[in-house]
Amino acid sequence: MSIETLLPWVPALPLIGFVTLVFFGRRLGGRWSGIVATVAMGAAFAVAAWLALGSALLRPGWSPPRVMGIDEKHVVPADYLDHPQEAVYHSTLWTWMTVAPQYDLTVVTRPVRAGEPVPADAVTTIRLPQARITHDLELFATSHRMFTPEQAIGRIARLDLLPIGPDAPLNGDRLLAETTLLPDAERAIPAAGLPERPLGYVVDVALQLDALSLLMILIVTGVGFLIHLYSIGYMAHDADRPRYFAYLNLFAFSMLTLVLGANFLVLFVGWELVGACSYLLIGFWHKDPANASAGRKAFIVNRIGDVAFLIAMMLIFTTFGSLAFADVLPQAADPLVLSGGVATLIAALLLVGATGKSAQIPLYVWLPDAMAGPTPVSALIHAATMVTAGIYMMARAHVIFDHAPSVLVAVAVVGAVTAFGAALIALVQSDIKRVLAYSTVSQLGYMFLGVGAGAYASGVFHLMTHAFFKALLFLGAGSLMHAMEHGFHHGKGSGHGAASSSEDHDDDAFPPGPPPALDGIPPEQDLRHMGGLLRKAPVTGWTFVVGGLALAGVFPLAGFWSKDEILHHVIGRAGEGGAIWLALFALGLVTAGLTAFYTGRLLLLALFGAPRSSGAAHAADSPRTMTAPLVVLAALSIVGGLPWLSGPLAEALDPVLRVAGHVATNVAGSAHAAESGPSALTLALIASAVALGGLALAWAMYRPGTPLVDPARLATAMGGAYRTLRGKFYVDELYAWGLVRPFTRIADFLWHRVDDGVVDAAVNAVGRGAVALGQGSRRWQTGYVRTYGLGIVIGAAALAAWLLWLV
Amino acid sequence: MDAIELGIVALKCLVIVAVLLTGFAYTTFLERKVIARMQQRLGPNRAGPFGLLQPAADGVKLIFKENITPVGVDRFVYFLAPIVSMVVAIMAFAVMPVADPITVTIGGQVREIRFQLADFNVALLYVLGITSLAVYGLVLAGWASNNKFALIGGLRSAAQMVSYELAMGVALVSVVLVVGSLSMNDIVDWQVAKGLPLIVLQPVAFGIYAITAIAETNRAPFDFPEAEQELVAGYHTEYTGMRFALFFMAEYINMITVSGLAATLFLGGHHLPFVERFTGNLPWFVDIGVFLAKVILALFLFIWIRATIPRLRYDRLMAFGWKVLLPISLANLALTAVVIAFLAR
Amino acid sequence: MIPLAAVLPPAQPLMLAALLFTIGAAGVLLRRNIIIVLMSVELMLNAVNITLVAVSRAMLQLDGQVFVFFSLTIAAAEVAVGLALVVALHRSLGSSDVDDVSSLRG
Amino acid sequence: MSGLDPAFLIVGALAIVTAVGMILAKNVVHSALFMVAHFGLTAVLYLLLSAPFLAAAQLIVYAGAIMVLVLFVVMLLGRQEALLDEPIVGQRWLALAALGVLGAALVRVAALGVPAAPEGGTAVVPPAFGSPAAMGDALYTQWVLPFEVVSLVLLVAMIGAVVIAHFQRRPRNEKAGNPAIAADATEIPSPRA
Repeated sequence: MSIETLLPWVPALPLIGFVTLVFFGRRLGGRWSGIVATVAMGAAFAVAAWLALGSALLRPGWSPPRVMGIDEKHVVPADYLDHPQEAVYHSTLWTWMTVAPQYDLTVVTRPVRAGEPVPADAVTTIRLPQARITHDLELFATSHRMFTPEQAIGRIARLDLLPIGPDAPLNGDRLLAETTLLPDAERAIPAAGLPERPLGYVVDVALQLDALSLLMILIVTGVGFLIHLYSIGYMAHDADRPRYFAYLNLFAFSMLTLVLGANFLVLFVGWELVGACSYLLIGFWHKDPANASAGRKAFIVNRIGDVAFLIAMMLIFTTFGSLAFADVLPQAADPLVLSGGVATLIAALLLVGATGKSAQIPLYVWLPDAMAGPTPVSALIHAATMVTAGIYMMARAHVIFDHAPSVLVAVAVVGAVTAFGAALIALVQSDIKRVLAYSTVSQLGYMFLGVGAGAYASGVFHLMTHAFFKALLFLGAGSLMHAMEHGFHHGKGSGHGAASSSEDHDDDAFPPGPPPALDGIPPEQDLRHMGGLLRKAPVTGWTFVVGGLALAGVFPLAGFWSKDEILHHVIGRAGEGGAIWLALFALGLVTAGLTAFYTGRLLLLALFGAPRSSGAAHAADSPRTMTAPLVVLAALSIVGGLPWLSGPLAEALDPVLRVAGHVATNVAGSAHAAESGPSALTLALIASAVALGGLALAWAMYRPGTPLVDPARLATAMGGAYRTLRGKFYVDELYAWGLVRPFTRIADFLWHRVDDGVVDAAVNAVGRGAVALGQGSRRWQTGYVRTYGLGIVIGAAALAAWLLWLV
Repeated sequence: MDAIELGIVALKCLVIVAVLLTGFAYTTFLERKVIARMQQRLGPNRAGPFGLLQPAADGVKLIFKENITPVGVDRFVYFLAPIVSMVVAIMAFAVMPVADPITVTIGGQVREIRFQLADFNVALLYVLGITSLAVYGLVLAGWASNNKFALIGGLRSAAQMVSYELAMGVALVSVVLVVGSLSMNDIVDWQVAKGLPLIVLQPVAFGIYAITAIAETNRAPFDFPEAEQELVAGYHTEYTGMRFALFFMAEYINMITVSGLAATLFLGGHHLPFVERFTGNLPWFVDIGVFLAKVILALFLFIWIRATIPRLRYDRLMAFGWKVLLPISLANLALTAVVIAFLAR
Repeated sequence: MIPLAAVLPPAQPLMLAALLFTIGAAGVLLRRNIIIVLMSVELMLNAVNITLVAVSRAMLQLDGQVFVFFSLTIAAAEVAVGLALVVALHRSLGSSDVDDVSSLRG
Repeated sequence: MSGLDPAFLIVGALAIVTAVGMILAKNVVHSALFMVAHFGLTAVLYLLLSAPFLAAAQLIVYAGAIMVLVLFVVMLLGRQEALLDEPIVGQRWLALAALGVLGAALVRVAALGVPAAPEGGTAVVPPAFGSPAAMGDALYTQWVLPFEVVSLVLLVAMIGAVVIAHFQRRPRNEKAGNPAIAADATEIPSPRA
């Protein structure tokens, strides 16, 4: 099977799982639902892996044949010609919509002398929307003189403009008139390649596989498969498992659609679908209103970003006349097509969209609340995959960003500030999932920083490693919570076995059952109730440690490499001369330290020391379906960042993410960074030192036994700062006061005054008017024939009188 | 149309009315005499020689008899009905030619005087139309009397006339088909020209006409409107004196009219078609005599039938009209049409 | 023939017909007895017939008279059906007032 | 040509009088009688307007058949009360006003007359104009199809009348298509209240 035919199966398999569960979930029961969903995901992963091997997209130094492009006649702009062609597989499922009518245009494809008959084999027919043809002809007419014929070949092809000789048979008079615009027309320019497919005005449901999307589907299907597997154990006691797994499969389908979409619209469909799935899964336990409202919050905040994304799409369409990546991105590389202002606007709007989905300032507030969902969901959606959609999208559309350096800076700033702020908040949270959530926000900020620095590959690299270790951490946290719950259950139960009773000497140290929730945090996920879990749940514990260290950026774990690379690029930009990059680098470095610190705090509080509740005291390791994914992910977190993996990866991504030469002055490539910044080794040492320093500080404060620095005293000493962090900078409250409350007021006003008072009143008035009209005119419908006859006579009399005397 | 012409027309009208009234009177006399003879009686023989003044005596009696107007009648209609009957009966006679026209010189002007009030090219239709109006007199009389017997009598007679009118009309159309004209003069002339009366060519039509004519005039055996045993005196139960006399007159004048029509249409009118082949055209007074003879012959037939045939049952009468006479007349018409079309080729 | 026929200007019969038509319409609109309404309709029809005959003569075209012939026939048919309806209505409603036939209920 | 022809004047005036009498008569039978008179006068009008065949047809069809039928039905239905009150508000006055305007307009239009014969020969009407022969010629040649259609319409109307008036709840004997038979089976009306 060819890659193109295989490609649709990647999203299709989870979709099949979803449909199956929707229709047969109840009958299958929870256990089989989980198995079906997991098998679907596993199959999808297998297909993805097969694609990875079969397509050889990731093979370094491999130059794919051109035939795999849009088609063999496709010619990329001159700038791209000196580089190996990027490898893209296209799979068009069906044409979604046709925006404009199209015309068959007969063109001459090779030079013909004026006056000579055009040979049949030199004529071909292509189909184009008329509006586009005229548009392009004008463009050509204005730009033609600017290029030598040799240059024009590329331009013509790119603009889909057709060299039309005077003898070329044409369909339609209008076109003939347009061709007169062409100077020198008899010098028919050889058409090296003309796209037969009408560009832009047809939106296809098409999938596109290149290195970037291949990487993404591997992450999504791979991590997704592990999390599905994990969910079988984690959700074992939930009655609603069919629904859960159906949602999970739907999410996988949506995310795969997002990353595989060959145009912005398909991407956007996936983008919306993952948002919807996120909403469904956050509110999975919707019987608790808090969960439901968390889901709503995520949805609404995401929606703000989506609107910006939508506007950006419209701008893209009006600018490029297409939404397909294959059309837009090559055009976007041309400064003639994409002027700075438009590029900035589009990029800025895309940035807003990305901040929504990827939980960046100012739209990050939904992510911590999203932890209301089941923990595997947090791992899959809110750590590993969905939240990275913003980074993916920016990497995908990087050509546009390349033209908007100011926006790139904004991306970097947003990323760095988010990373720093979120890390600060993570320092003081007691809820294990919240710590991880803010950590996710922070790490996503890192990725933004990388993207903002123009190091798209680094951002994507960090995306990958982060997916590994953050999924691991979330799953580990879930496993710990599972263990804690087991412990609470154990402590509460009075009739447990004598063997375990004799083992647990400190049985009486804690009251049985879960302690009351502090600050509204469920006790099983409250760090203050944990402690010493490494001993009770060793597999979970040790994998958690691996994940934590990877997050902290400890050599040689995955996090170290990717984070280091981002910092490397940032300082590289700083080397070009820009104080702001230096500041961003510093911020990144500090954030790295903070990350190490809160990670250490997390590990120490949860895993080490003495148990601080009956749950922790009686915790037990999770079943194998849950621990097995942990082990796999731990392994990935260890090896995922190693240079022998990251190097080829960057190389494979290069055709996709390479910055065009003529804008390279705006955006630093990795080569520049290596030259101007501190050496990689120096940087690695600095980063390692910072990470270790953070860990050491954590050790000092939260080590088992008496801390060197008492966190409580420190908190008291810091006072306001502590409370501010504890209150998450009061951003939620600020939003509630500054945005939500006015908004509710406006909504209230619109509801009570405008809707009830004006709209409803108008509608009611129309209704009443109709009734009154009916009541009034009812009188005329007497049923008396004579009255009708009278009507006729009056009409006839009026007509006769009018004709006779009034005209 | 000058004064003299008007005067002539007025005179004609007067003559027609006078003749018809006299004719009515002596028709009654004739009937009484004939029936009496048929019943082995003498009939009226006191007033005048052979009782010839009997009709005058009857007339005087009727005129001076008290007119009783019952309570509860619709007076307007009650008074109108006999007049309608009478007027309609007389009106039909307007198109009847009784002799060949003559030319006289009055005041230096040569004028043609026709023995006929008016000659339409639609004369036959006119006659049919007028006779169809005869229904009104009966119906209105029956209704206005506010008497159930009268009403049923009136309705019966009306239904009867309507039913038989149809067969009659179709039968007459056969004649028209043969002649090719609706004008009375044309029909008479045609018979003279061909030398044979239409009764020879259209015996079926004549038979139907004869039967329907009896029915139209409500004579026995179709005299249901005045079937004494069932309906007392039918529509004129409540009429007395002169008003009754008007109905009586109307009936007999109708008889004269249909007889005249029969004479004109079927018997050669005021001519003797076969005889005139040899004698040539007869003078006008002979014409009148010929016409009168034919009418009296027809009237005798009426009386004869009355004296001979018993009354039919009402439903049999209607069935006879619709199921026998009408189909026969239609068949006759069709046959005539086919023959004429065939001959015309 | 009747010599009057040759000298009658067409406007007079037309005006007469117009008046008769209006009278007929008045009967339709003002009277409530179904039969009288029916007769008024006939009156209107008749007025139109007069118009047709008058115009036919004025234009010396027989078509108008032919048309009147047809309209006579149709009038006969109409009256037959109309009276049948009157009888049926009178049986079901016990009245011959048009205003009693003002409801669409079967 | 000018001035009103006396015969037409008399007949027309009588026609109007009878028409008005028809719509004003309280008794339906009186109305019908007025109507009969009106139709008779119309026949005379036709004669005056060179349509002798139509005059006869008018007499036979309207006076001889239609009005007899109407009278039958009137008598069949029995007592007809004059309905003097006007249940529909404003009907009377609105109708009179509208009729006034309509009548005035129609008379105004009629007063314009019609254009004379295309050949210009207005004075002489050929004697055969409107005669049965001429009518027959027209009916059976030029108008033969409408003629047949009309005869079909009559047939349909006849059947329709029978079907409509022939209620099941009446005894078998009654056939409304033939009012004469029906008349016998009904209650006896009276002319007076």
